[in-house]
Amino acid sequence: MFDKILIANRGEIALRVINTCRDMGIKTVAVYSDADQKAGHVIFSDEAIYLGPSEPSLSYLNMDGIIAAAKQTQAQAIHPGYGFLSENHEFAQRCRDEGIVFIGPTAEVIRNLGDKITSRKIMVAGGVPVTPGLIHCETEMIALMDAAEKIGYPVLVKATAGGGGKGIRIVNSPEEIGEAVASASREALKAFGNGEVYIEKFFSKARHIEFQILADKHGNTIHLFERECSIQRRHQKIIEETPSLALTPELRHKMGAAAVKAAKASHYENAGTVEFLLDEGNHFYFLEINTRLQVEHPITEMTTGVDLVKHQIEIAAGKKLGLRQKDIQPRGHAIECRIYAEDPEHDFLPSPGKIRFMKEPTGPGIRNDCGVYQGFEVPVDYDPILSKLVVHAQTRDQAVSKMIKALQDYIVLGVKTPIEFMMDVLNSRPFRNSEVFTDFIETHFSGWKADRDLADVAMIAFIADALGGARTNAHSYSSAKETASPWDTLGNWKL
Amino acid sequence: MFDKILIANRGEIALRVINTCRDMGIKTVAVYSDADQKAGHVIFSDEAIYLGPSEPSLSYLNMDGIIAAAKQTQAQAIHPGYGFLSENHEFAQRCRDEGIVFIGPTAEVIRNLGDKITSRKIMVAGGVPVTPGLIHCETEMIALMDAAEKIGYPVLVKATAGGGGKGIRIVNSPEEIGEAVASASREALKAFGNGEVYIEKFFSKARHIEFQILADKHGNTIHLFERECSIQRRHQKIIEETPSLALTPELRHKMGAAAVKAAKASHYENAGTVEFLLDEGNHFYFLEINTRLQVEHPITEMTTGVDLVKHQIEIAAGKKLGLRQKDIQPRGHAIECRIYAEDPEHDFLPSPGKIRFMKEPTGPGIRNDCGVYQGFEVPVDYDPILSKLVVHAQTRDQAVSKMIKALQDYIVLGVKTPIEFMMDVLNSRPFRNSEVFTDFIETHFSGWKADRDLADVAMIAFIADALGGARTNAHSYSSAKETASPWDTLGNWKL
Amino acid sequence: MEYNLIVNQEKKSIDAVISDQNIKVQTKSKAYNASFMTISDYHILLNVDGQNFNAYVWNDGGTKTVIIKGRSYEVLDADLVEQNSSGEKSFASNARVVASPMPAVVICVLAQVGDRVKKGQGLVIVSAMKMETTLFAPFDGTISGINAKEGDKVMPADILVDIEKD
Amino acid sequence: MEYNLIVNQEKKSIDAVISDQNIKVQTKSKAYNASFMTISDYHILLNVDGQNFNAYVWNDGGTKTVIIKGRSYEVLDADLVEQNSSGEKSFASNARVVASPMPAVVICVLAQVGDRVKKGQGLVIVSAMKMETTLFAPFDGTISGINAKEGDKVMPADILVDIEKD
Repeated sequence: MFDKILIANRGEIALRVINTCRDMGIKTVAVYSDADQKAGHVIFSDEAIYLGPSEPSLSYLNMDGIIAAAKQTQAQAIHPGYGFLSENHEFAQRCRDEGIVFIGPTAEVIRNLGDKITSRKIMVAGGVPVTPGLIHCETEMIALMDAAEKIGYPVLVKATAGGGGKGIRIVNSPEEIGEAVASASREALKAFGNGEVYIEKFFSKARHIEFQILADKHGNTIHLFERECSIQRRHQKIIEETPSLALTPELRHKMGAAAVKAAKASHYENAGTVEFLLDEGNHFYFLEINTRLQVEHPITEMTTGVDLVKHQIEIAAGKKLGLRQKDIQPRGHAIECRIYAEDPEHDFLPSPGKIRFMKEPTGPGIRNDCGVYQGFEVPVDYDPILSKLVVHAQTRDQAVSKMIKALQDYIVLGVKTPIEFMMDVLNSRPFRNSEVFTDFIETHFSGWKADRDLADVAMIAFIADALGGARTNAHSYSSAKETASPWDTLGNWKL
Repeated sequence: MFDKILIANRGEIALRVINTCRDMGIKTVAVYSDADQKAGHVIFSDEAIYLGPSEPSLSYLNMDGIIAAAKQTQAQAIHPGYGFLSENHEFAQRCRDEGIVFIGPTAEVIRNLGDKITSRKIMVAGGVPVTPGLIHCETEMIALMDAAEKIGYPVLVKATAGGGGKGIRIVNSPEEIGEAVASASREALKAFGNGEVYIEKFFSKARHIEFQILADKHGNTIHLFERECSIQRRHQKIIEETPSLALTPELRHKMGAAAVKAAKASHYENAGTVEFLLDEGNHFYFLEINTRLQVEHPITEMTTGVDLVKHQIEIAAGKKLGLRQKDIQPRGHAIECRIYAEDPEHDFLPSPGKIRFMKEPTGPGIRNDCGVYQGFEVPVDYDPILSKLVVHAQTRDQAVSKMIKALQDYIVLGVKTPIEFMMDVLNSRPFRNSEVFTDFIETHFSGWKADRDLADVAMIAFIADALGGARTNAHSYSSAKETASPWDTLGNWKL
Repeated sequence: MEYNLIVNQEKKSIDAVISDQNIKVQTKSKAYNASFMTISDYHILLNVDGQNFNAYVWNDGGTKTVIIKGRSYEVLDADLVEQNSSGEKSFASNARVVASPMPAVVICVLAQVGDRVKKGQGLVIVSAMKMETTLFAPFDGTISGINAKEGDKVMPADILVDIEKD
Repeated sequence: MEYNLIVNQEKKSIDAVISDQNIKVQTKSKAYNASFMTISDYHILLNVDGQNFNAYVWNDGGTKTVIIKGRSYEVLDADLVEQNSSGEKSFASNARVVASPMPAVVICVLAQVGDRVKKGQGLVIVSAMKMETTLFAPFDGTISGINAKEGDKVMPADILVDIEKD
């Protein structure tokens, strides 16, 4: 087993990995950028190595710097988390060349599956159904428009290297295709270093169902059941749950078998996720395999009792998977809400800034994988995820109630969050009835405004606060060095 | 189902019950004393009713006041928590007479089982083995000494109404018996309103194993497996775990069946715990049935996935138990550490005072049922429990590692805690080997001093803190009204 | 004492009689009897007609964000706002300019001074936290000034484009 | 700069050279290169020879409680202690009296002024947090004063019984 692991990531997922490493007695090395000097993953690692400026390309995407940090600290393995270099096959190869274990699949597997076109080809050959669309990249606008016409609008323009909601655009008519391609391509180029795009059918009334898989180096592959991830904004999941109410035991069995088949067809190893679209006729289509730990992995951990990060590390170290398919017996219902620094009343625009006060929800069946803390400055440079709030209960109804309670108890002052929005989604009749499709937010919560019925109590609080005297000036004790602006440490801002 | 429940308790257990009530959509009423005006259970209930002065007899043991509070707020049921009135049959009867549901067994069952003598008689008649000793109370010193001689020293002097480590004394020789009886009797009188005592055999090398039971009003009784509670100080459990490594599947089955038999013999209903002593020869003896929720109930919840408080409430409302014996399939290993305000380097003396800083451990598999918060004054008047820290993992080794990590991350400044002590216990060879008996602390940790090997780093922290400037004077921003002494609000202190 | 407050952009007048930790409040339609306790720097426990409410309050330069039961309210003193805004540009003037809704980096400027633009036309693309947002012209008009270029870091108060309305 | 510190009752001298956020420390046997960052009012992140240590510090009137990796250290400045204690009663005088080890309530006083008592004899029973503790005579002697009666609330500094040592 490894003595020391470097985590090539930041925020909540870096802390998530640190957590399991500490459980396993493995030392941890964090890496960080200028914006993250006081980030949680820096504070709670055993060692922290500075990478460079805040721009991802100079820090968390900086392969040379990360490899050098691993060598300097004698870390034997690198956990990439999600995003950044997690699905970068060159980085996986580079690690192997340098004698460092990359905790994930091999470079070949990542390359094949990371390219949506190649993976679609593998699945077609392996007998796994894929969504209608191109199985090659296309830059010619005329060819793209032809294909779109053939598939039928609406279609999706997708970056072959995309993921996490980035590099993806819905196109409803030929007029929109040009700007969609340009913008998806630019976004993907910036985020993943590859701007190639293709198109596939867009199902406006579909569910996003994914299966967690674990595969060791010795040919053992199992699935850990599904996650329902249909609630999305800007094509990024925000609420996930397991089990999915859309699956009958038969369909679940069939999709689980297809997921294992997809993993074996691609010679998969380590933890991964097979994503399917499920249409209204209960047909499922392979979307992609995410060759990394998924943001929403905790709901699977809650229902199966399995620590996925521990198995990732053990598999990477060459251990045999100790679990057989029949050992995986999910129990109860789990839900995750992603808490971003964003403003749901204004199109989910990011809301960076200093967290003035934070109180995390606690209690039986509540888990909050959190990367920030009171006093931390949420930087403008990265994905604005603050934490993943997860609950587990015996039934779906109980889990929904528990999540609403947890959201009510989650206090964040200083940046905006979707907490109220989540409460309303969970309380809504379509969610309660599990009528969740990928267009859920647009259909039911477009132009959402919070229903704030305690304005009178808020006014009383305003007055009580004014009467509190010294207390309300609490931040005045801060040293003179500290200022109210989140920007003064960030260099050449135009102010 | 009830709309509103009054919780006749305080601290972490009151908050524990509030948590489940909120999950179930039930409103909560807290009650409180002078010392608890700012206690967590007061803050996080829907309504809070003042009972009276801090002395328990005038507040949390004040039946009239509590019944009146329930009537005033139209609470339909009362949850008694543990301690205080939870095992008081008069209170259960009083609730019934007033048309309020008491969430627990009937007054008759509580009276029978609360009296250790009566319960011993019921078990003997029901064929459940009990510890050797008297089956009647005794006040005559000569008779007590005769009985002790017959059983053989050491013996235990036990209050028939005792519990929670109170009203119990070990007696090694005839000379000690007088003071032991007086002191146990006085303590029990004060805590439970009944000073009667008897004696039974003291097993110095025994394990304390208990079984959780659930029984509805319709004759359905199940057990939820065992808890190993052998690690005790002053006859009060401080570390509990499940499963017990001492039980073979056969013995577990036998004891589970005996627990259900004991419950049925006493016409038990609601949640309860059947306590057994297990001697070195694997013989088990019935000790008592605790007719309430146990402090250590969360470890059972973690391994079985069952919310015991929810079932308590449902059973009290007359619902059928939805669970059958075969539905209870424990998974993984859970450990609880009780975090008291106490000083383990000085005989676990209580350490009341103001919590200056607190940081709770969080992360996958960690639960902290906490009754206090940063800024709260832990009162001198009550049991000094701050929280119950619970972890759950796939194996015992993993659970132990996770608990040690959680303890390291649990920061409390202002009062002393047994956190370091717990870390050393969990790290010790006998604990790792599960060589745990009720004399564990005396045998292995008598005169324990913390092993503090980072004194140099502590000195560097001292210097760094001094260099921090304004920050280290953080408490100076408090308003003039606030003072450093925990006593100034408590009235007529002799200072 | 009368308070003229603005709660989530809505003006509300209430009358409050304060004695020690007790507050009697009269709104247009309702009366409340409240008391409060300070729990920590940002946390007040309110008792309003016998019901507990935990209020978490952050005072950001006069505007208080108040979170109650998971919902947040922006509350400020209307009288103070009037004092401060007298003599300044009114909020309405914002409609004549284009500003970034968040701290961001300018990715691309799509127009230049003198251009005639139509309502809804994209003028500037900014990026924050890996998300691109296009800023559109709020009405038809002529661009009279551009104060941003690619790579600039901008704040919500910064006016990136001035438009002379038709 | 030389620091004379007391760490958990043990005197230690170290030499520290401080520049900005960096501290070079020399103890009798070891040298450390450290830097630090303030995370919050009670939380300092130390980097000591490349390793992270989270230190949680509470300054209680000069004595700092420092928690590192779950273990707590009491650290104070030895020089300050000497200044403060010169002219005062030495700590040894505590041995002549009986005090409660914790804030508590007196349950029962078992002796009276003039009694001859033996070492280990119970003198006062106090109770805190529902636990009774008996305070014993620390040596043979004669009771010269009793300053507590049943029901009194007492603090650790309070002298409950004075004993004239034989």
